[in-house]
Amino acid sequence: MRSFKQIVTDFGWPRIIIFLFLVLLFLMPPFAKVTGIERLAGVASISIPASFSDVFNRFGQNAVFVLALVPMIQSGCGLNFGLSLGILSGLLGATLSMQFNLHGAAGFFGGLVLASPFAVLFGGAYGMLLNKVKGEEMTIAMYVGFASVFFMSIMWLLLPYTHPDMVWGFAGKGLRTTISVENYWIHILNNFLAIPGGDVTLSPMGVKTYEFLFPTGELLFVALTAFLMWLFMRTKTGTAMTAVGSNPDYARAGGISVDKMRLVSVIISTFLGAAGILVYEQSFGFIQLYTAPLAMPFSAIAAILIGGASVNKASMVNVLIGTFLFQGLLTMAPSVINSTINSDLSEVVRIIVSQGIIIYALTRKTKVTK
Amino acid sequence: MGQETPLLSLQNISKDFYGTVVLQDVSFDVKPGEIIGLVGENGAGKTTLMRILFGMPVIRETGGFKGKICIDGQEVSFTSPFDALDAGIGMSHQEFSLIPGFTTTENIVLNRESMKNSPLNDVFGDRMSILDRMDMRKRAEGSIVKLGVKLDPDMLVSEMPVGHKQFTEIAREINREKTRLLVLDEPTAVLTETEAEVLIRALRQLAAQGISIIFISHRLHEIIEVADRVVVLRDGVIVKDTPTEGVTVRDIASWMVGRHVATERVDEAHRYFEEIILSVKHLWVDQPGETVRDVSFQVHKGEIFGIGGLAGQGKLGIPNGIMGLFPGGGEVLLHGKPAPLNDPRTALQMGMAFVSEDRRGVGLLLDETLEWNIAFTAMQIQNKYLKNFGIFKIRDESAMKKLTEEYMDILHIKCTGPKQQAKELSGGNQQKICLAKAFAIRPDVLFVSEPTRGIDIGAKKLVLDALHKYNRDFGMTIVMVSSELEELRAICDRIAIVDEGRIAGTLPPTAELAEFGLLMAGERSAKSEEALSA
Amino acid sequence: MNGVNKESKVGPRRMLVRGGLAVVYIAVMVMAFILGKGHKILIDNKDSQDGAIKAFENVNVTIDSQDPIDFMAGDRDQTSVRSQWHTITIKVGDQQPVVKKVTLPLNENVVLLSIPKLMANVEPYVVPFVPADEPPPPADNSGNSNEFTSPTGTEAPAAPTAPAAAPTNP
Amino acid sequence: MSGKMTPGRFLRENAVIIIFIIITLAAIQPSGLSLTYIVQELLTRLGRNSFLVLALLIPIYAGMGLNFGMTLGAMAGQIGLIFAINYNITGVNGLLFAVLASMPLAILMGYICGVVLNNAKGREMVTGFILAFFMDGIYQFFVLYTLGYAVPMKNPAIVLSRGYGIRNTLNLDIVRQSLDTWWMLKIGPFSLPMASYLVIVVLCLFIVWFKKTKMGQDMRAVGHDMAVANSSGIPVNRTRIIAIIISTVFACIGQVIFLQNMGNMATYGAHTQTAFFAVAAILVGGASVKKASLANVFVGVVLLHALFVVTPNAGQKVFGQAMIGEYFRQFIGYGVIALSLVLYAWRSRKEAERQREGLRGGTAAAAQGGAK
Repeated sequence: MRSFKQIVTDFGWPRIIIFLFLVLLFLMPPFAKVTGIERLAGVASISIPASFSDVFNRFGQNAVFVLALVPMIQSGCGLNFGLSLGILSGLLGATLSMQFNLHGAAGFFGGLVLASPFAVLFGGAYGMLLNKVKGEEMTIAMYVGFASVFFMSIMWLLLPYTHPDMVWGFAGKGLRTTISVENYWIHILNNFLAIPGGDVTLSPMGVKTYEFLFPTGELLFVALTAFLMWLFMRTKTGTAMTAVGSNPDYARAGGISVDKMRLVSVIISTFLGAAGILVYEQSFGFIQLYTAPLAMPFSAIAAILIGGASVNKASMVNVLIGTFLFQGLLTMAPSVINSTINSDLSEVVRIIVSQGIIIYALTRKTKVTK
Repeated sequence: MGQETPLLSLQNISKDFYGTVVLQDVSFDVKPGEIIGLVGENGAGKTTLMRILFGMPVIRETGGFKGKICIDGQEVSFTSPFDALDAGIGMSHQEFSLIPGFTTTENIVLNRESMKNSPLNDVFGDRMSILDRMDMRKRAEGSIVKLGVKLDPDMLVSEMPVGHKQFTEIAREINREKTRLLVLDEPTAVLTETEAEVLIRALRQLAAQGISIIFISHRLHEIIEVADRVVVLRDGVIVKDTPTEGVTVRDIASWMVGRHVATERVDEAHRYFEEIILSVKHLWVDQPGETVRDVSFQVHKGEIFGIGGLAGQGKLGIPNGIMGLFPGGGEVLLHGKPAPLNDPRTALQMGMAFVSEDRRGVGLLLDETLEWNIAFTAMQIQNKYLKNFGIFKIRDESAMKKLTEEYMDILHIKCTGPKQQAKELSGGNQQKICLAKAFAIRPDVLFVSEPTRGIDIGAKKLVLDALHKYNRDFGMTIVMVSSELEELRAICDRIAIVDEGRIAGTLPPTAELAEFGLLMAGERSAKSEEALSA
Repeated sequence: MNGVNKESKVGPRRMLVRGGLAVVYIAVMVMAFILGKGHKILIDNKDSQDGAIKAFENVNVTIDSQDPIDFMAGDRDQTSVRSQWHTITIKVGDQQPVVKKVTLPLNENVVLLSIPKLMANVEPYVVPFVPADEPPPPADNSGNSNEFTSPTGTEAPAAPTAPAAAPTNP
Repeated sequence: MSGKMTPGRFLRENAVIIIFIIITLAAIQPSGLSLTYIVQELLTRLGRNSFLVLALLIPIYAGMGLNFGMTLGAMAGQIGLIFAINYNITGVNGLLFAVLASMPLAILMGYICGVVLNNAKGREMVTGFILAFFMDGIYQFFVLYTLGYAVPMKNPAIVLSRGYGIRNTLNLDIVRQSLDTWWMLKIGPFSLPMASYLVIVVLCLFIVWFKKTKMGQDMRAVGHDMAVANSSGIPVNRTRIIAIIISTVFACIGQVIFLQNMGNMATYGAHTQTAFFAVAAILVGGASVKKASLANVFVGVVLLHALFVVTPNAGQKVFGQAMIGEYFRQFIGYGVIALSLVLYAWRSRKEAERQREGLRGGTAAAAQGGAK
C-alpha cells in the first residue's frame, strides 16, 4: 500500500492547493450571502441554484474537449496543444450543416457527420506530422494549431458559403464572427429530458426561463462519450495504445506499430475535438469563428491537469473531476470573488490557475519510471 | 626502482552494493611512470574500482567503501571527480566526453581556456574574460606533441575519424599541468589496428615522461605489449598481480575467466540434435554499443544455444536484431522459412519470443499491472485474453488474472497480487515477469538476453531452472545470451563467443576455460573451429 | 580545476568597482528623473486670494526660450517644461523685461505659477495645482473579455502594428 | 557540414527566405504601395524591432532554443514605462529612466524563467511559452489591481476611473519617438533613426564580443552538449540561467525602444506578441533552434516586415477584405515557426540516422567496418 505521503507527492502540492482553493470556492457562496458583503458592494447576490445550473451546463459543454485529450496523452503524444484542428473540423461541420439548412437533431448530428471526414483528414495529417517529430510534439502542436486557426480564418472569409444566416448581410459573402444557432440546433442536447427547478421567469415573448435547469441530454451525451472512450481503452487497440504511451520500446518489442497507434490516437483526439465544439455550440448558442478556437485547447488542458492527469497518464476520472473543478472555478470565481473582495480578480485568477497548472505539469519529471 | 613511494596506492578496497559484494580487499600500487594493465570480465569490478578512485557521488550514495586510497603516500578522500582531477588523476572514458561542434583545441582546453582580463571582469566576474585563442592553440599543440600523435588543432571533432577523437580525449587529460596518472578505459576498442599501435606508442612516450597509466582493455595482446604489470580482477578480487614479462595471452585469459561460484551443470550427458530450427546467415545489426557485423549460426530444435562474449562486442545485438528491435540485415530462417528482419510483429507471429536484457527499458510496462505485463504480447499477437463483442474485442480481465496467477505460481513470483505495478517488484521478480510474458505466447524459439543480470543469487537459480525446465519439459528451443560464462556453461548445449561483431568461435560447454578466454580476447584459435566440427 | 569557475573571492578592488557602479546606476536614474521630469505650468495673472497683490493689466511672459505669452488681468495659460530650473522673462507693459529664476518642486506634475506674486517676490509664487473638481476620466474597461477569446484574456493576438485581428466589419 | 552547394541544396536550405521574397514581390503590385513608402517603413521597423530579435540570440547559443520567455522582459519594460509616464519623465530621459527602473525586475524575471526552464530541459520552448501566459496573469494582477492601490500613482490620466489599475491604452506622447528623432538622418526621401541604429549596433558589438568571452564559450559548450560541459566542470544550470537573464534584460530594453517608436502602448496586450514576432523574424531570417547569427536577425526583420507591410493592402485590393491580410500575416508568422520547428526536428532525426549509417550494411560494409 502506498502511504499518504506517497499519494501527496504523486499528486503534487500545487495541484492540492488548487484543489483546496476550488473546494473553498464552492463552499463560499453561502457565507458570502450571509455576510451580506455583496449587498454592500452593490453586486447582485449569488443564486446558488443558478450557479449550480451553470456549473453543470458548463461541465457538459466542455467535458468532451477534455476527453479529447485522453487518447493522445495515453499514446505518449503529450498534451494536445493542437486540439484547435479538431475544433476547426467541428466548425466546418457546423457551418456546413447550417449551409445545408439542417435543423434540430438532424442539424446537430448532421454537423457531426459532416465534420468527421475533416477530422479524419486533419487528424491524419497532423498525426503523421507528429510522428516525424517525436519528442517535440507539444511545441510543434501548439504552433500548428495556431497557424491552422489563422489559415481557417482566411478560409472563413473566402469559402463560398451562401446561407443568409451565416454570411455578412451587406457583402453577401464571408462568414460572420459569431453565428447564432438559435433557429437550428440550440440546446438540442441540453433540453433533452432536462429537469427544471427553482424560480421561473417569464420573458415578454412568453419564453419560460428556469433558475435551475439540469441539462440531462448534454450530460448523457458526455457520459456516453466517456463510456465509449473507457470501452475503447479496454479494447485490444486501446490496450496497445496505452502500452505505446507507457513504454514505446515495450510496445514495439510486443509487435505493435508505435507510429500507427499514435496516428490512431491523434485522429480520435481530433474527432472528439470536433464533437466537443458541436456540444459546446449547441449549449452556448453560437458558432464562434475566426480566432475563437485559439485558446480552447489551453482551457481543456488546464482542466485535465487539475483533474490529476500528467503529461503521459490520464484517466476518465481525471477528465470528469478536472472539468468539474475547472469549470466550477470559471463559474464560481467571478461571483464569489467579486462579492467577497469587490473586485473582478476572477479573470486573473483563471489565468494564473490554468497556466500555472500547465507549467507545473511541464516542469515535473514526467518521464515514465525507468 | 627500490623503495620508491608509489604514486597511487590502493589499500584493501572493499565495496558492496546493498549486501552484494563487488570488491573485496583490492590492493595494488602504481609507481610513477608505470603502466598497469587492468583486466577482468564484465562485472569483475573494474568500473566500481575506478568510480571509487574518482570519488563518484554514486559510491557515497550507496554507502561508501572500505579501505584507503593514498597518493604519494598521503591518504586522500575525493568527494567529486573534480577532486581527483585536482590531485592529478585524469580519465578517458569509453564514451567520448567531447563536444562535437568544438575544435580539437577547444576540446583539449575545455573549461581551462587561456584568458585575458576584460574590463567587465570587475563587474561580472572572471567569466567575462576574453579567450586567448592563440595561447589555447599553443597549449593544445603542446599536448599533442607530448602525446606524439598527429592532430589538427583546428579540426572540428564531429569531422574527425574516431581514432582522433580518442587522441583528443587523452590530449585533454594530459593538458592538465598536474596530471600524473591517466586512467584509460578501453581506449583501443574503437580504434583500427594502426591507430591502436600509434596509441600504444604514445602511451609509452607518456610513461617515459613520468606519467603513470592504468590501461583497461580486453585486447590482451595489447596489455602484454604496453603494460609493465598486469592486474587481473575476477569477481571483485585480485587474482593476479604480476609483471607482464613472460606472461602469455593464454595465461591472462585463463586467470580472467577462472571459475566463479560453482554453478554446476545439471546433467552432464551430451545431447544430440538433428533438426535445424533457426538458421542465421550474415546478420548485421545496428544496435548502438552492440553492433553486430557479420554473424552466422544455426540452432537445433530443442537445444539451448549460448552466446557469450564481453560487453560491447555485439552479442546483445544478435537477438535484438533477429527480433527486429534494431535495424539489421542478413538472412534469418525459422523452420526453413525466411523471417523478415525489422518487423517484431512477424517475428513474434512466426513463433519467436525475446526476453530483453533491458528489463526496465524494453521488457516491462513499469507503470502498469503485472497482468498487463504478462498478457500484453499474447493478447496483441495471438488475440488471447480478449472477449469478443462482434466488431470490437475487450480485454478479458479475468482470464488475464488467471494467467498471471498461474505464472506467479510456476515461477514463484513474489508480489502482492496480479494488480501490483511492475515497478514495485524487485529485479529478480521483474525478470520472472519478463520470462512469463515470453512463455505466455508459447514460442518455438525463445531468445533470452542477460537473464540473470542484476538479480540476486537465489533468483538467478530460479530463472535458470525455469529456462531449463521449459527446455526439457516443453522442448522449447532457447538461445541464451549472457555475459556470465559460468551460467552459459551450466545450461547450454553449445556456446558461441562473439568478438567485435562476429562469432569468434563455438565451443561445447565442457571446453577448457582458457579457450573461452582466448576467444573473448579476440585471439582466434583454430581449436575452436575443430571443436565446432567435432 | 584551475579556480576559474569557482566563484573567485571578491577582492577590495572589485567591491569598489561594483559599489561605484551601483552608485552610478542610481545616479543616472536620478539624473534622468530630474532632467527628464516634465512639468505643466499653469501661468496665472490673477489677484491673490486675499486681494493683497493685484494682477497686471498686461504682461508678457517668456519661459526659457519658448514663445512669449501675453496675459491680460485674470488670464491663465499653460505650458509644458522639462526639468526643475527655469528662467522666466517678464515684461510688464512697456517696462524693461525682468528676468527671474524659478525652481519648480520636483515631485509635482502640475504647478500653478502666479506672475504677480513672482514679481512681488511673495512666497509661495509656485504652488502645486489642486484641481477643484476633477472630472472623472471616461469609463474604461480593464481589457478582460470572455475566457475563450484568447489564452491571455486580452483580445485575440494581434499584430502590434495593427489593431486587434478580430474582423469587425469587412 | 561542409559540402558542395548545389542549386538543389541551396533551394532547400533557403526555402523559407525564397518563399518570402516571392510572396512579397507578388504582393507589392496589388498593394498599391509606393516603393519609397515600403522602404521607409522597413527602415523604421528595422530600428523598432531589431533589438527585440537580437535578444533571442544568446539563449540559442546556450542551446535553450527560442526564448519565448522573453515576453517576461517585455512586461518588465512596460512596467518601467508606466512609471516613467506616471512621473511624467519626458524624452530620452524618460526612456533611460524606464530602462533603469525596470532592469532589476527584468533580471528577477529572467532568473525565474531560467530556473523554470532548467526544470523543463528538453521542452524549453513550450514551457517558455506557457510561462509567458502565466506571468501575463501576474502582470495583469500587478498592473490592474496594485498600481494605484498598493502603489500610489500620481498621474490620474493613466489610472482607471475606479481609482486603481492602469488604463487599457497608454499614451506615450512624452517619450514618443524621442530616441528615433534624437538624430534623424535624412537621405533623399528617407529618414533614418540613427540613434536607434546606434543602440542596435552597440548591442551587436556586445554580442560579438560576448561570444569571445569565457562565458560565451561556456554557453556554446552547454549548448552543444550539457553532459560533457557538466563533466568538464562548467556550471550548466547557472550558465543557462545567465543566458536567459541576458535575453530577458535585452527584451526589456527592446520593448522600451519598440514602444517609443509606436507612441502608445496597449497596457495589457503590447507584450503578448513580442516573442511571437521576434521568433518569427529570426526564423524567417534563416536561423534554426540551435543556430543563429546576426545576419539572420536583420534578414529576418526585413523579410518578415516587408511581407507585413504589403499584405494587408494587397489582401484588401485582391479580395476586398482587409482582414485577410491580417490573418495572413498571423498565419505566416505561426506557420513559419511551426515549419522551422518541424524541419529542425526532422533534420536532427535524419542526422542521427545518418551518423549511424556507417555502422550498417551487409557483409561488405561489415568487412570495412571490421577494420576499425
